[in-house]
Amino acid sequence: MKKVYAKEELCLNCHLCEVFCKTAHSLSKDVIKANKYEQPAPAARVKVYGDNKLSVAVNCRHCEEPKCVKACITGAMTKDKKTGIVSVNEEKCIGCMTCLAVCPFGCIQTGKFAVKCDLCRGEDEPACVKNCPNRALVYTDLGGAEV
Amino acid sequence: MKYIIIGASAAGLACAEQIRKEDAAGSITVMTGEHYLPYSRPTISYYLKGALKPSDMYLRKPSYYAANGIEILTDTPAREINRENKTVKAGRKSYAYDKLCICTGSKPFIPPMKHVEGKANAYTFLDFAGAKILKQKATPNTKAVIIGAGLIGMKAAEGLSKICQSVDVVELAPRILPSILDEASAKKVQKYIEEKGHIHFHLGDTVKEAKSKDKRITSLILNSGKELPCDMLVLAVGVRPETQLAEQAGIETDRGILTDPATMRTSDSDIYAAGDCTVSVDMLDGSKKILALYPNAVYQGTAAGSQMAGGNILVSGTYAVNAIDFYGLRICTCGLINAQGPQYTDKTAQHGDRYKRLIFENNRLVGFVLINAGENAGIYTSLIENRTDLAEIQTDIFDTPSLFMFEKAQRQKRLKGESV
Amino acid sequence: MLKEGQIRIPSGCAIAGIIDRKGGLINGCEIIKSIALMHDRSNGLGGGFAAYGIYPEHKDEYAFHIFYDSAEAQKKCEEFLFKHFNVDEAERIPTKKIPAIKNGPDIWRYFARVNRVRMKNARLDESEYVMQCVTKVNDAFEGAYIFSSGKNMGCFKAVGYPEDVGEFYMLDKYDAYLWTAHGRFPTNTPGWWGGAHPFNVLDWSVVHNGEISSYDANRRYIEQFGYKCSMQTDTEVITYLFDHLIRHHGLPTNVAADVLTAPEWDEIDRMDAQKKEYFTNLRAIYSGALVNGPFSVILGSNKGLLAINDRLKLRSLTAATKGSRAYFASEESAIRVVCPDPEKVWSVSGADPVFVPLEINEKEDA
Amino acid sequence: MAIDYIPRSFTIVRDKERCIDCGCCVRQCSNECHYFADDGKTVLADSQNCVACHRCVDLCPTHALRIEKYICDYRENANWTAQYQQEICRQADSGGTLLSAMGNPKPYPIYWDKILLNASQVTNPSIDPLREPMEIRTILGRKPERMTVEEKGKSTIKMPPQVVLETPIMFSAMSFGSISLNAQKSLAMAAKNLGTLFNTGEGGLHPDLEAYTDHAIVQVASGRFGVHKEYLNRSRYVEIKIGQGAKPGIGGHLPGEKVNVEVSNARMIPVGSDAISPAPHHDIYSIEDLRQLIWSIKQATDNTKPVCVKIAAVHNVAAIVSGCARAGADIIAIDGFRGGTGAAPTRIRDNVGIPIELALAAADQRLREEGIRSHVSLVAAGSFRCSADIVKAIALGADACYCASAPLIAMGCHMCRTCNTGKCNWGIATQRPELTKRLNPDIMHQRVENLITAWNHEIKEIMGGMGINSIDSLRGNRLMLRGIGLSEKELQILGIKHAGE
Repeated sequence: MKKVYAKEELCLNCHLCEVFCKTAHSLSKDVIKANKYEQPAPAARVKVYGDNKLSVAVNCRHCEEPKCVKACITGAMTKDKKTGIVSVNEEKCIGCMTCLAVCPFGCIQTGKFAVKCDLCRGEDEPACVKNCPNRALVYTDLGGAEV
Repeated sequence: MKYIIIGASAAGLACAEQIRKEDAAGSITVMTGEHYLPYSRPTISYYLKGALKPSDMYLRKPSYYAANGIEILTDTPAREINRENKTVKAGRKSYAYDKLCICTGSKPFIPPMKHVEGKANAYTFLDFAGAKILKQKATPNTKAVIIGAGLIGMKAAEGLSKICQSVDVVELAPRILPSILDEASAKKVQKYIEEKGHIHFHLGDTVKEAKSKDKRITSLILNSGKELPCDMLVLAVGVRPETQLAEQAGIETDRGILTDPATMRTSDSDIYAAGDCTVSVDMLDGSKKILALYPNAVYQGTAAGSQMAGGNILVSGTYAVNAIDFYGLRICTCGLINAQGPQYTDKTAQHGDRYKRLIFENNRLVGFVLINAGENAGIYTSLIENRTDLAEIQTDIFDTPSLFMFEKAQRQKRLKGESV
Repeated sequence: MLKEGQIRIPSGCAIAGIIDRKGGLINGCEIIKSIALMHDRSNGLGGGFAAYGIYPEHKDEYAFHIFYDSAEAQKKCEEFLFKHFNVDEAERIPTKKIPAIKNGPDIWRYFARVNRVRMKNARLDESEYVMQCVTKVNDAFEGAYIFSSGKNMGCFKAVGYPEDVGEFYMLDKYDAYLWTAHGRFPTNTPGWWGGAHPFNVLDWSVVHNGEISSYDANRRYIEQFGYKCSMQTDTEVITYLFDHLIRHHGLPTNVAADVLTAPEWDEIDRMDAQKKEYFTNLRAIYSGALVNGPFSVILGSNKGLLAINDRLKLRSLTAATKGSRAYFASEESAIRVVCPDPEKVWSVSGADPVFVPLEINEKEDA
Repeated sequence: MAIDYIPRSFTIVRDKERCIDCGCCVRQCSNECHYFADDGKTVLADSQNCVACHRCVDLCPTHALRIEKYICDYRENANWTAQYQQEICRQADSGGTLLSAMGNPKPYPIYWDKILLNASQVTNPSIDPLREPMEIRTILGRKPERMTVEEKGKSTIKMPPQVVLETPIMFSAMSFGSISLNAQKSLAMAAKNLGTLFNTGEGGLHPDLEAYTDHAIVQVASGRFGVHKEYLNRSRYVEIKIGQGAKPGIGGHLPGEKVNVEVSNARMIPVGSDAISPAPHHDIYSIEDLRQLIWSIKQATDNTKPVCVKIAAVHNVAAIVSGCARAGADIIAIDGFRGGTGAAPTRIRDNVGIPIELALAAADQRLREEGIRSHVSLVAAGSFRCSADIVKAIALGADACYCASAPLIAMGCHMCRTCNTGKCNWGIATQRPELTKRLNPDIMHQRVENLITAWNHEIKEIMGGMGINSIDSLRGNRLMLRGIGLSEKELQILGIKHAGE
């Protein structure tokens, strides 16, 4: 399946991926409303770590054998057989964050429900990849070899 | 092949699904004494406090089981396992099996208390049915008393506090959530809960006897002599593995059903066991323990199912990991939290309402307790599970864990999503 | 208004040419008939002919055709001519008064041999010596214009329609083995006898139809080698290019034609190695000599007749053969009027020039 | 605190309603103009160091930022302009020569803008570039006097080495050191894909560019940085840098901070040492020395590569060009005074040298008068801003054009003219790893290719309009040009008529 891969040597620590992820997962889909006025504030599913010298944007790896799906106590976290996307059903999720406690990559963030990347529900290009100014995030199915 | 699974919760469902994945033809029958299709037990407290609709509690859509050829027999408690002719008696019928898996989970442990047995308003809080009764019975002016300040007791207290004005919790140990919190963190959480949930704690105390009137408890006399008026009593002292069926069938047990920690096979080669009813081996210190936790049940169920269907999935390593929240206060714990012994050291970092306690064994992380400081806790968990030598960690262990903890090669592996 | 030669005059035209490879003689009236048919392609402000093999008795002498505007212009020019050449004969070119051709200059012709002594101390070879003398007269002597200076050939041109010019010079009295003709359609000039085609250098004569957009690039290229483009016409620069490539650089005529009408690079890239190297070197060395923009040209010389068309074939030029004769014209009809049943008729293609050698002169050169 | 005599040049204007305080500008500005307030949430700006490089403006996700000129008036004085006063203050502060970057910004006449192009109307037809092949292939190198053939179709000439370009546009010299490796790699990749050449400048050849040596012009400058036999051979042709348009007559100065390990390896000089290329080549004190250097380079490359000599456009440029041609240079590059530079003394950049248009016209005419124009290739450099400039240069007589500033702008440069500070926010004129990574060659080489491909299309369209379908017929074709608002003298030097004639 196509996944998002981060190339740390190209990441500029600009955090635009976070801004546009929030926008893509907001109600208004407007970059200003989503990031400034909308309540409850939408959450970014990608997070940038590091500083100007070295940084990288981390979002869900959509693992083949997802630990978070196994650990989810309500069955809200599932991996779609066809698309391979691991996503959370926001109604069923009770926000206990057990998934967060087992994800070895730190791709899940705390919120009213588990905040994690859903690859923009199979858009042709996730918002973070589309808005990365330096192609530090690529959306390919090369298994990260090309990374 | 005919597969029978006793118990339809986390372990039972995981086992059934794994069998189906590896054996498309075999007939799979899952028996449960409960009235409901497989549902998530930990969510009953969210149901009790009205945060979750019943329909959202089910683990799979009803149509799922037929679609995947898994037969669920509700209201069918297994009565007896006949190992000679490999059959299970339930109700008036007996079901033959080639491979059997016992996933009977745990049962409430009720300590000896005078005049509590059989009282109409003494309840347990383990399953959906129990939660439904509490929800029906509880009214704003019900005086609720919960015995036990463990995970279940505290969750029951939180739920009831949304309905009843007066909620009292009685706990033998000197602090709440003794199994997952230490002295300092327990005090902080207790103070927080008392503010948020108007719950009264009676620590280091227990119920000596109960006064009752025509089969209903009216008040409780504690060891300390205090008397608590009580219309509803919830027994949440603890749980024990449900091993009654296994013991009758002569399968080895020691507090829980004994199994091979990797294949989950019991002393009978055609019988497996998984979940809360088994005894696990804690990979962190090798000791045998009851690790009644949802993720472990799923791993064990999956391994048992695979072995039963001739597959080769094993349980890699079992340890405790827990994430729970009370009134928005998030607690996340993992590993040996109350480990004693010279080789264990621990350090705590606290600022404002963030509390982070890390437990080390020589140069390895073996446990943590995080309160409102759970960001990327899973990375700590992976350090524990992979027994990572902390010398390799590039950043300060107390910083929020990130992939920058690992040097470049390791980091690249994780960025590429290779399993770690 | 600027006189011709001081300004570049864009013009369309008609061209025609007939050659008998075996040297058989063709009477003037045939070429006149051919060019006359294309009357509408010119506007009466210029017409002319070139004829090869018309002075067999003066085969080894230079036949100078000169226009004089005044007597003293003639005096000064003849003075220069007699000094640099040994002139055997001098006479007015016989012409017939016809209403269509009005108030032209006085037209004389001289048969002369090079003054060897002067030529030696000028340290030039014969062709260069003759060319420099002609250029000197045409540039320096006001009112005198040498419009033909080849051996055993001559140009006959004037302001008027070509068929009238032919009648004016009584070309039906001449027989030649190679004829070229031209009808001019210049814009913004009242017409000037000297400006009519063909344009002549030594025994080259060029008639041209079209407008080359690479004119200034070609001009500034050729002027590097001593040529002076005084007429500012396409014909002049094309003639000098041929003269330079063939005489100075000794290239065969058809190779010179390749320089001017080189094929496109994507064609060259597809050729075999040897051809590819040939054309790549050609275009690299002579990039300034590439001629661009629509044109069709007929080049006469004692070696034969060369017909070339621009690379994109934007101007018409038809060719035909019958027996030892070859016909060329801007329109097929102008060929059929003089040769109703040609054996082969085809349209000259862009980057593929047609060269019809004169076998009689070939024996001499070989 | 000493008095700050020089007011800031720009003001950063933040639209509070649009700004979402995401801090992207804070992290991106290498001049640290943006910063978080104490609450760590709201973003503020101190415009003192702003150089209007627009990094923050372009990356701001909500386009909340704008840069405007900071008007701080001085009493009006046509002679003592604000700029001269401020430059005096700066020198009063530093006591050193003023350094600045990019080409001559002074409002001297720009002749490209005063030359108009011809088009065919009725007498000769335009050529339709969609139907006919439009040829812009350019062949550089020394051409023999004449062609020799055995017969039609069989060449017997022994051709000196030629360089075939698929476009008359090449990338001018920008050394690894003044610009980042990523920037140079992007140009190298673009050059390869476009079928043209990039120029290593006097910074030597970085090993990472090994795959692009067939498209590399390697420079031999007065500092001889990184020059050795393989370097000369791993190239498409060798360029001897006598002068540079932005700083005629002087050498170059790459500050030590920029000479990191990589730069020192490529230049074969110690890390951290200032890379100073001396004013003259210390082995060329007259034209015949140049001939010897040309021969020795040809020997080192056993005559497989043309040798180019690059000179700055100065007063007797026509004679210099003729001298170089006769000294054996196969290609001669003339760099006008608007040519860019990473760092050059302001006074020299602003006052020394002449415009490329006049230099090119004079040199082309002189070579033709001497009958040797067709033997050598002439390359013009010194600020081409669009394809029309290129067409005009070729019509004036250039074989090809060197472009540098334009591709840089395609890669993000905003002409803030502070390359000498080494803090280029776009990752071009800097060696700092956190800045150079901002220029991703995989993205930027495509932008440069797009630019040159676009210019090629425009050149073909303009040529078509003139009825020309091969660039050979445009070269030196000055009838295609007309001057407008030019003096008689300027028209005469440019060799073109005035519009309307």
